[in-house]
Amino acid sequence: MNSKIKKDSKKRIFFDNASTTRIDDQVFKEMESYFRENYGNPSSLHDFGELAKNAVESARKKVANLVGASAEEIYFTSCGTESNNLALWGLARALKGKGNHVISSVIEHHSVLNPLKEMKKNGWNISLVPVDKCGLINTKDIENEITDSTILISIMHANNEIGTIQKLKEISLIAKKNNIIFHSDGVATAGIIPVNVRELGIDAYSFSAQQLHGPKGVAALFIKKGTGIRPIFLGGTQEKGRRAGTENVPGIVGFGKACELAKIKMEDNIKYISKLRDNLINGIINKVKDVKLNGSTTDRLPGNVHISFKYIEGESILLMLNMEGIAAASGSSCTSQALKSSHVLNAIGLSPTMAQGSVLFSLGKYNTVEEVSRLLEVLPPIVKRLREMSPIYKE
Amino acid sequence: MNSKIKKDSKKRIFFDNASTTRIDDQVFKEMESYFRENYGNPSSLHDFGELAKNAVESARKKVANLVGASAEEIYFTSCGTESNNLALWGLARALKGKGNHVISSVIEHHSVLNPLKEMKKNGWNISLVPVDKCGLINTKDIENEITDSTILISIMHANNEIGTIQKLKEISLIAKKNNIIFHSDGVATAGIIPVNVRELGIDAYSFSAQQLHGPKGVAALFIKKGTGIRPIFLGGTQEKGRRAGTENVPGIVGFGKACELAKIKMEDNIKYISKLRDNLINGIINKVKDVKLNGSTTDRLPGNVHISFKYIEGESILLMLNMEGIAAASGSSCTSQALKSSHVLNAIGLSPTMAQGSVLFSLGKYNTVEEVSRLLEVLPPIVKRLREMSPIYKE
Amino acid sequence: MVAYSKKVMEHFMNPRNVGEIKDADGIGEIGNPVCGDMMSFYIKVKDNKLEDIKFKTFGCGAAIAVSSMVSEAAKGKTLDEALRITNKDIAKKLGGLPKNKLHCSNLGADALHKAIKDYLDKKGK
Amino acid sequence: MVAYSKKVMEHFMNPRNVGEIKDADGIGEIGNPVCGDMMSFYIKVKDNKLEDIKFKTFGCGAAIAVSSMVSEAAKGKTLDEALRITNKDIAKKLGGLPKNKLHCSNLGADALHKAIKDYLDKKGK
Ligand SMILES: Cc1ncc(COP(=O)(O)O)c(C=O)c1O
Ligand SMILES: Cc1ncc(COP(=O)(O)O)c(C=O)c1O
Repeated sequence: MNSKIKKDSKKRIFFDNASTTRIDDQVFKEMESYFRENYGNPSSLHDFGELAKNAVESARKKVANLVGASAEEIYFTSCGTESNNLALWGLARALKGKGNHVISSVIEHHSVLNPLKEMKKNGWNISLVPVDKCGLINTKDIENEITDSTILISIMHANNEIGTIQKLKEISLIAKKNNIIFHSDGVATAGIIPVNVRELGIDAYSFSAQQLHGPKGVAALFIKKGTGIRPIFLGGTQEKGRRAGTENVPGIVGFGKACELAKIKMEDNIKYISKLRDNLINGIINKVKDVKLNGSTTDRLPGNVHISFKYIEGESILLMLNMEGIAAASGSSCTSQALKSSHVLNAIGLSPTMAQGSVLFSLGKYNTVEEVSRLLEVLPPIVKRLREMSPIYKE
Repeated sequence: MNSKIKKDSKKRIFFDNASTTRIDDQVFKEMESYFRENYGNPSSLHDFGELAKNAVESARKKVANLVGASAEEIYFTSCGTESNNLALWGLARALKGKGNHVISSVIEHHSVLNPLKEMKKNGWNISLVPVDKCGLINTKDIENEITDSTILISIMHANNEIGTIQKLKEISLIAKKNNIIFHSDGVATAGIIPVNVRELGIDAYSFSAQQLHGPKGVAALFIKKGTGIRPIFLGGTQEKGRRAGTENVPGIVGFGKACELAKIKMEDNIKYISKLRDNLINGIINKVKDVKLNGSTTDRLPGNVHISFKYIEGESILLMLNMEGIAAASGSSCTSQALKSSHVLNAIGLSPTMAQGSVLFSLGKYNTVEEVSRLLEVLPPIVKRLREMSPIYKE
Repeated sequence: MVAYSKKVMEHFMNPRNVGEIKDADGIGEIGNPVCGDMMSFYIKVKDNKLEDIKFKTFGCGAAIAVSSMVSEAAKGKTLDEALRITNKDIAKKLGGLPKNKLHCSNLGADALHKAIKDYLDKKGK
Repeated sequence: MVAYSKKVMEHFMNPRNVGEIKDADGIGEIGNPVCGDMMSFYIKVKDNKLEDIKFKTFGCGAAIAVSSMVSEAAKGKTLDEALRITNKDIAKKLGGLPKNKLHCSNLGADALHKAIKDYLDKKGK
């Protein structure tokens, strides 16, 4: 093992862009002055405050523009989890008079599933539709769950693990026809593939800066004009009373810049990253036996390479890759705090062994052909070593 | 009016440290690499993740150290408002089986008062104790409100407007004697004056980075070990499940550094800032007739100068000061989004005219003797001009 | 930060016609410090025209700018013309006012009209 | 990030005694891939001592390091001594294990003991 590579941070390879992304230098540059000089509170009645306020409002336009919304429909939050919690609790409570039934899916992020679980304890009726082997929802399943008391549908745009992109437009038509509010968790999607909330017919959309080469600690919830929502945090009048608390001004400025860059470069990035992805997928399939690509071959995020390696376990693969300076993720139970394998992998019907042997390589705009080549060099011997150690391996 | 001063950002004078503070250069420097190179997600199983995780845990120690807590008792949030909302909702719901009565005060920040209002609508019983003319709570009033169903007392440490510091130790003794959980909003206090949650006998304490020369977008809630609390955000297992969502790593790192610096320099800063404060108070009283210092002369934050100028209104004072490049705040109704004058000023029995004429100059470690002199030069003519315009002014 | 127009700031920093008229023909007072703003308008009338206007105002930037603009807009006008000046005119002339400050423009026009009515009442006697 | 000790990482990267023993005197298998980890221990016994030990493991870093450490700790020991090796011993020898990985050390000791019992059973027949 080449420990030099591990030590040299410049040479470390980040194939874990689904967990977070490296900030774009231009984004950081844009933020800097709002830390150091223009540090005012946007609510304040002086130049420091005005500068901060203007910066927030200018960022709001850029963030809105990324998803085809108007600025007044964007509410800043602190993370994707907050956006999802605000959407679910906020919309459901605002709609309480109309009914108590919410439809979502089995492959949502925990920041959707866990609030729904809690809502269930509080008397809400929750239906989770299944997915097929590729992770795709059959929109008929949603239609079948609708009752008179259905007030909210929440379906994620693209799955953060297996990268499957749902058919939101079809779902929104169903929602509209039945007069149901439609929220989508776009944390894994916004900034990666084109999103237009108007064309998609969405009422609320969560997305986060750190997933699109922006800073951590800031995210947004799009709420369509005229849609009622109850706040979670109460306090000051920030964000029109829907999200109290002093604004994270530099974070918001960075989010704005990151959205602007993501929008401008979207097509180029998709082309570039998809090509890397396909090279990596093909390379692994050619070089390693007994592997399986999880997710969809057609409706797939550009950077998503989710592979199961038969006979071996994900955490040990990650550790060995890490010794080579390569960062990736896994849906193995051993890598989770709760020691449960990924609910997404269970939902697509992956066998427990294959779920244990899953690795997610998530690619981004900063990855290179050389990095993919290096992974393809390093990965086969690691798999070989671990398989030789495995009691269930049969050549 | 000298518009050169306004334009030159270096020469602008910031006397609004109660609204937010300028980041310390050392804090910014510490954060930088966690934006640009060590951008990993602390939950990830590789070096990027490990670096981020270690940074968060090292910051947690520093943050804990500022308030005399242990690291495992610190939970990171996104702002003071979130810490207060989490404390109130979280503690109250955890204690629901024991009773439904909460005691707080009339001068709390809106991020305490507004959640309490909402709790009232949801069946909780809320008592707000009054304050005296200096903004001080009579602890007897708290004692008198206690019933068998009292589960929680929430009293702010120092008031962000008039700077009055409450006698937390006395209150905590009462709480303890009656087996009641005691939360304090320390957003205006932590990093400014010494705080030791053990000595003070506090169970939960909110404080925020942006108030102590740290970054915006990060705050903390101290929760004493063994104290039950229900989370607001549900999702991942971050912060031991008490606050889901990917950690704002650079923000947390900056918060840690800011706490460390605040702790080291506390005594010096207090001495330095109190002297500036006293110079400013005496200067104003000497140079301007018909003014009143609000708050307490003894139990007062080192940087707080809260003055009412008779016959004139706060917003116009702020605007004229701003034209001179000086930033301050006011409790005037005209400066508030809701067009209500400060509830704190009403609570200390200030007449409506005097509340309208209030200005808060809040001083910090970056202010200088020269800046105070400049304010004392500029302020009297502004007051004179506005008084000459005022229909209620009598010489 | 209150987003005042340049025009508002210009009138706020250099208000026209500040002062009192000792032997005013009409005086209009409106508002009080409790609700935030207070304005007093003093007028001199000659040949049915507003020969002179002065004001004193306790209040925010908008209140002072509105007072100034009202005095400027009304000076030299006939009483009828002056009575037809609306809060909307004033807000418009000032390049707009922030939403939560629109009430200030009401006060300004009302105070002027009160002063004119005071004059007409006195004359009527 | 799982915080493994240096010792764990060293055993994980360079595990001792990996493999099978074709004509093993005893075999112990424990766990299954469904619950995350699976270990197979093979032993050769001579003069009541563990002359040789080999293992194969499917599992996380801790599971592999534990297997390696168990094999190293038991090799050359008498059966009685080997039966007295506990999961705590192994975790300790490894410089500790993260809390949520402690179950791996149980598996390691159990698999070894199972192999010894397999040998004793066979011998007893
Ligand atoms: C005493 C006090 N508590 C709570 C808060 C809320 O903090 P934030 O606006 O950062 O959420 C503030 C804000 O200034 C404050 O002064
Ligand atoms: C699809 C999806 N939704 C929500 C979240 C939650 O975001 P955060 O952890 O930033 O709060 C994530 C996090 O990765 C995600 O991938």
